[in-house]
Amino acid sequence: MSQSYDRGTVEDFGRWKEFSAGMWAWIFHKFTGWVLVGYLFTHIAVLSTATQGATTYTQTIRGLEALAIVRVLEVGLLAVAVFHILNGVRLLFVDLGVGLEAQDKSFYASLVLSGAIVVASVPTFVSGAF
Amino acid sequence: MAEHYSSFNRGNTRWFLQRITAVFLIGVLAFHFMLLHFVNHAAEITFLGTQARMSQVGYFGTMIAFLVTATFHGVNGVYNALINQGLEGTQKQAVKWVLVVASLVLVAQGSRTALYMAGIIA
Amino acid sequence: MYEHDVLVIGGGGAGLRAAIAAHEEGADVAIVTKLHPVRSHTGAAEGGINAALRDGDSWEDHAYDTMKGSDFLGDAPAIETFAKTAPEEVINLEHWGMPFSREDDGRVSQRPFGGLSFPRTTYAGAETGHHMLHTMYEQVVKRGIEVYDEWYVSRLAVTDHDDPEDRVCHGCVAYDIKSGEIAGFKATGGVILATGGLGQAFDHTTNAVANTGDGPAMAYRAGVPVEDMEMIQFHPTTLPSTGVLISEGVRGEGGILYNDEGERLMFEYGYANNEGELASRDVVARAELTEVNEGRGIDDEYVHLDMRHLGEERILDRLENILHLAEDFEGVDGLEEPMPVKPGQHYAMGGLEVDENSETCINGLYAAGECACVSMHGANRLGGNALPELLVFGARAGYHAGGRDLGEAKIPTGPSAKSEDGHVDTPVSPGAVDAGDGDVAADGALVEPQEVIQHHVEAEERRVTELLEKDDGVNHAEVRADVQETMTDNVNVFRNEENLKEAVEDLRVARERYQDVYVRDPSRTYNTDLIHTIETRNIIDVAEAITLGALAREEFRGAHWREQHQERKDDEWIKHTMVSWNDGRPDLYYKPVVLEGEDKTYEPKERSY
Amino acid sequence: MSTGIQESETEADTEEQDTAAEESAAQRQRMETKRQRAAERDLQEKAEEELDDSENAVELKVFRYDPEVEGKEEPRFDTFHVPFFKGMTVLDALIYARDHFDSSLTFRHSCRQAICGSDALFINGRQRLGCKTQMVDLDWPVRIEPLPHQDVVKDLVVDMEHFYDQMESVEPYFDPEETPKKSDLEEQRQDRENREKIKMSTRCIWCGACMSSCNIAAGDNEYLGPAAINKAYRFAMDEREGENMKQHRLNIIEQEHGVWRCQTQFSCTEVCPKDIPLTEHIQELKREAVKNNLKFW
Ligand SMILES: Cc1cc2nc3c(=O)[nH]c(=O)nc-3n(C[C@H](O)[C@H](O)[C@H](O)COP(=O)(O)OP(=O)(O)OC[C@H]3O[C@@H](n4cnc5c(N)ncnc54)[C@H](O)[C@@H]3O)c2cc1C
Ligand code: HEM
Ligand code: SF4
Ligand code: F3S
Ligand code: FES
Repeated sequence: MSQSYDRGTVEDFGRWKEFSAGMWAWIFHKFTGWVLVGYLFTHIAVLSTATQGATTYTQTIRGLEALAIVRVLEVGLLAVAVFHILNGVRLLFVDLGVGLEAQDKSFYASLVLSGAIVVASVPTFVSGAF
Repeated sequence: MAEHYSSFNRGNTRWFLQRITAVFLIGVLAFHFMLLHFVNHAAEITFLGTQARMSQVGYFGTMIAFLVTATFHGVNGVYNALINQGLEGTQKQAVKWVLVVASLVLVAQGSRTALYMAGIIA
Repeated sequence: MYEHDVLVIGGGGAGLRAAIAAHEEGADVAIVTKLHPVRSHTGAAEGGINAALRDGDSWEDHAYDTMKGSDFLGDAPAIETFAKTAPEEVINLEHWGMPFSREDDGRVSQRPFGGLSFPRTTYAGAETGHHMLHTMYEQVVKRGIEVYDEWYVSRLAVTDHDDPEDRVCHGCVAYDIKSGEIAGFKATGGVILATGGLGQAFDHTTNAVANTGDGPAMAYRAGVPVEDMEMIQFHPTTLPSTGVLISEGVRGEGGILYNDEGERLMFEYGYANNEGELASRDVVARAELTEVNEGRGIDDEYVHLDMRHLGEERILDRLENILHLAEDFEGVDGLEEPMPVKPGQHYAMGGLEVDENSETCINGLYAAGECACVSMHGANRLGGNALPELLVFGARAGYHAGGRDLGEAKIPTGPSAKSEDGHVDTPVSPGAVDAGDGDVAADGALVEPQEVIQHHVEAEERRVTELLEKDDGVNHAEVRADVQETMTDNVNVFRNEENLKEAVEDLRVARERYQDVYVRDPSRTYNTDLIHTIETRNIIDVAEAITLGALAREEFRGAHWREQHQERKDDEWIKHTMVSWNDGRPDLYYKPVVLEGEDKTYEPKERSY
Repeated sequence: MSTGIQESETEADTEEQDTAAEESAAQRQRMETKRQRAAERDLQEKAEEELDDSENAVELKVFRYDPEVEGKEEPRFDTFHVPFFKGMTVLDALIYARDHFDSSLTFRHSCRQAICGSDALFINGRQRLGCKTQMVDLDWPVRIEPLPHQDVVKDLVVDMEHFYDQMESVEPYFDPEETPKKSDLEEQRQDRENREKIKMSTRCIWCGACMSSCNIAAGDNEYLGPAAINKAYRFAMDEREGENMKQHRLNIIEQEHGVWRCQTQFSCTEVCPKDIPLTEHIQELKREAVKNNLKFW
């Protein structure tokens, strides 16, 4: 709603502390969604080296994968994707009107599960880079 | 507020497609991750490997579908998020067309790359 | 200046119904209300709406029950009009989509209620008033009726003829709470007062903070006599700490009252051997207080209302919101333990004198709802009879003001209906501190509508400016608290001469202190300090009229009980107590009760339950 | 003196000039002195209060703002120490503070029993009804602010117009295709199940708490908001209205700023004092709408 004057601390400051589960879920889902689209565009850009010929492609991918930073980012991407998927599933259930009473619990569950999956996958992702 | 309706409601369709694509993406994205990070480690990707996979019609088709749905899902999501922030009028139109063009470019470039990968064009 | 055909002051049940009715007659209507309509106290009504709808029931029975309930102080033409029209009005609500509770066959449910010979109370869960209010507001939106919400009406624009019956009401003066604008409102067809209850004259009440008796006080000062003001209903089941009401529906469904000794008091001590808990409200309220006074109360304050035996399913189905109320406002779980209850001020049977067309003695001025006294409740209102009253007489006010011919009224109004002078001894003289000058100028000097309104707008502006500018003085809240305290101490369920006189004195003191009130908040924006200060004056005026009536009526009838006069005196007291303002000096007189109905005359009988 | 005051004074002036031009200069002078004194007294009393910090008192931190009054045209928090009693609600505490310390403290309230919907406030970071919130259920000190995302008129009073507009934009009135004649006393039958279905949705008291808690409503001024959608649900699901009306109602909630804006944040459902399952109702409408459109495919 439009603000006709500055309510100062009342509206901008510290409000995030008062967010509830559903709001956090919304914020995280948004954030992860954006990261994923961003990645989609970069990903296609990188893969486009395939149009420059087989070697360029292989070298680019290998070169990138050799960088530790890329591996770390990949883990981040995995986290983002896993959360987005799990919370996406949660949202799909909400859309179907299933388990609405447990909406906060299912959000926490998505968080915890994402964490677990990411931790479990770290070895696979970073192997060979360090 | 409630004066103007059209019988074909875009909000409705887009909302529905967002969910349908999401359902599709759950499967494909999981498959994609599994295949390229666990079965074949990303670091061991070569053009040849890619070409081998891409030459299979089923895989090729899946990847194109993946590309299209992900693009729709992602771009539509971004568009929604922007509208939720109260984007109106020309701004909204501008954003809409930028996003439409971006997705078309993305899908075109993606498909072209896929064709290269499959060795159909070289 | 704003101009409409019909102005409705108040957006509660009565006001909304009146506005819709006037609109149906083709009038350009506007509602002016200090609260947004959906915030009106009609929303708090829980129990239900009485109407004779079913086979085996008849409007005649409903009329008789109402007359008997009124302890034969109700006027038959009003009661009969009411009982005949109520079914149609209730069905009308159903047609407007009100979500009534339903029977298996899809028809509107009805349940038993105190004092009724047939289960004729229609209801919507335990939040009947909420649904009724919202349903009607929806219809107002549908019709595009203009609503000036958060406009406080502070004065009626009435001509200055000496005789109130010659006066004409041309509109009112209102104050836009949000901006501080004071404006005149002109009505060419009529002004309908529907400002609701006056519970804030007492300190333990089921009424809202906004129920300050503004309508009665404004019109009283403008010349409309107030009728039977001493008849205040105390509801037997309110929560002790807040006054929040536990609906009669609980007793209707079978809830039981116990004293500290675990006895079912209504039967154990013979307060009502037939009806028990379902006896009329005054009977139950007095029974509870007697228990407390005789040492059988719990914590010396209240008794228990138990509904646990009804079973969870039935409670959840029909009385769910009672559970919430007991939990939120008293911290008690009604499924697990009995609920503490005590009597609290609930309803004003008396109010502005009107006839069965809702017209006052001032031309063009109507009143409907709790602020009016068409005298259908007489000395005691039956549960579930107020909501249909809002519908029936709200609609009649609207139709009449909108131009429909409702026929000649049979109930006489105005000082000319006087049958007898009244007299009470008061320790100090009641009425305005500066009685004599003020509200009324020379006879008939001010008649031109435009001028009348302008005159009143200016007077109001002066008053507001004075209050805002005054720099030091008394905070109205103190005065208000004093009034509420003395009313609850002295003009309660049990009344005696000494205490009533004490109240008259206290009210005099309050009036004098009120001369010095000031509004500390200097702002024009949303100044509730100012609004409450103006309201407090109205509270004093209605409190005084209540006390004078109570002092005058030396008998025990319905809700009114006097220690030295503990019997109903039909020979002497089948008459209405009237108080008129008379230029600042309250004038007490009587007017006969009309017991002749259309085809029969109601014979006073003992009211036993 | 700040410009804020001067502005509002000129405004007050014009208003007064309309009615009593000759008085205005002197009056302004007097009002000015009064404002200053009121401000001084405020300070003094605040100081006194702070001394009286007895243990059985609740500390309230109350948001204050008044565009017209010096010292209040900048939003600030005032502290009040109110004696505590068992069963005290936030509204009780506010009333006490107003009646005993500062009568200019402004807030809406009326019924004291959670039915009029006047006193939705932002209490300790959450939208609640003042009259329905027990002091003991809160962390002390208790912070009380006006509803977020709504324009503040003064102190705790917010402008509800926008909320009302949204409520009224969904054609919130019963409008069946045909109505029996009322003089025949013929009812429109409704089975119990159907009443049960709409029961929760009919409980809304227009308090605005839900709307204030919704981030989408905060970002998109035209979003109908949970309460209005719930209102539409109440009618769309009422079988007495008939199929055509239901179609019409689905069209209303399907508009650009209707149900599709809802991102299932659930805050509305969490704060609703009447426990209306708002998110559920919104979601059900979305599904109805989709089902409805699938029919045409
Ligand atoms: C808790 C409770 C439960 C009840 N239960 C039942 C029941 O079950 N059955 C039954 O039949 N009756 C019941 N009653 C009685 C009945 O609800 C009331 O008598 C009735 O609702 C009063 O309606 P009204 O329209 O006259 O006034 P209200 O609904 O109080 O409306 C008054 C209107 O006037 C406006 N107003 C007041 N002063 C001014 C002013 N100065 N300027 C502008 N506007 C003003 C207010 O804003 C408000 O809109 C109950 C009452 C209470 C308190
Ligand atoms: C794999 C399974 C996926 C699932 C189950 C899923 C689910 C969802 C759902 C249900 C929404 C809608 C949220 C709402 O409107 O309330 C959404 C939004 C979104 N998704 Fe996905 N998604 C998936 C994959 C992806 C991918 C691969 C991308 C990136 C290309 C992506 C990008 C987005 C974006 C940008 C949004 C909008 C976020 C916002 O509201 O700002 N999603 N997703
Ligand atoms: S839905 Fe609930 S929170 Fe929203 S306005 Fe209605 S009662 Fe208040
Ligand atoms: S908080 Fe807002 S996003 Fe939807 S679920 Fe409630 S309306
Ligand atoms: S005062 Fe009416 S809802 Fe709180």
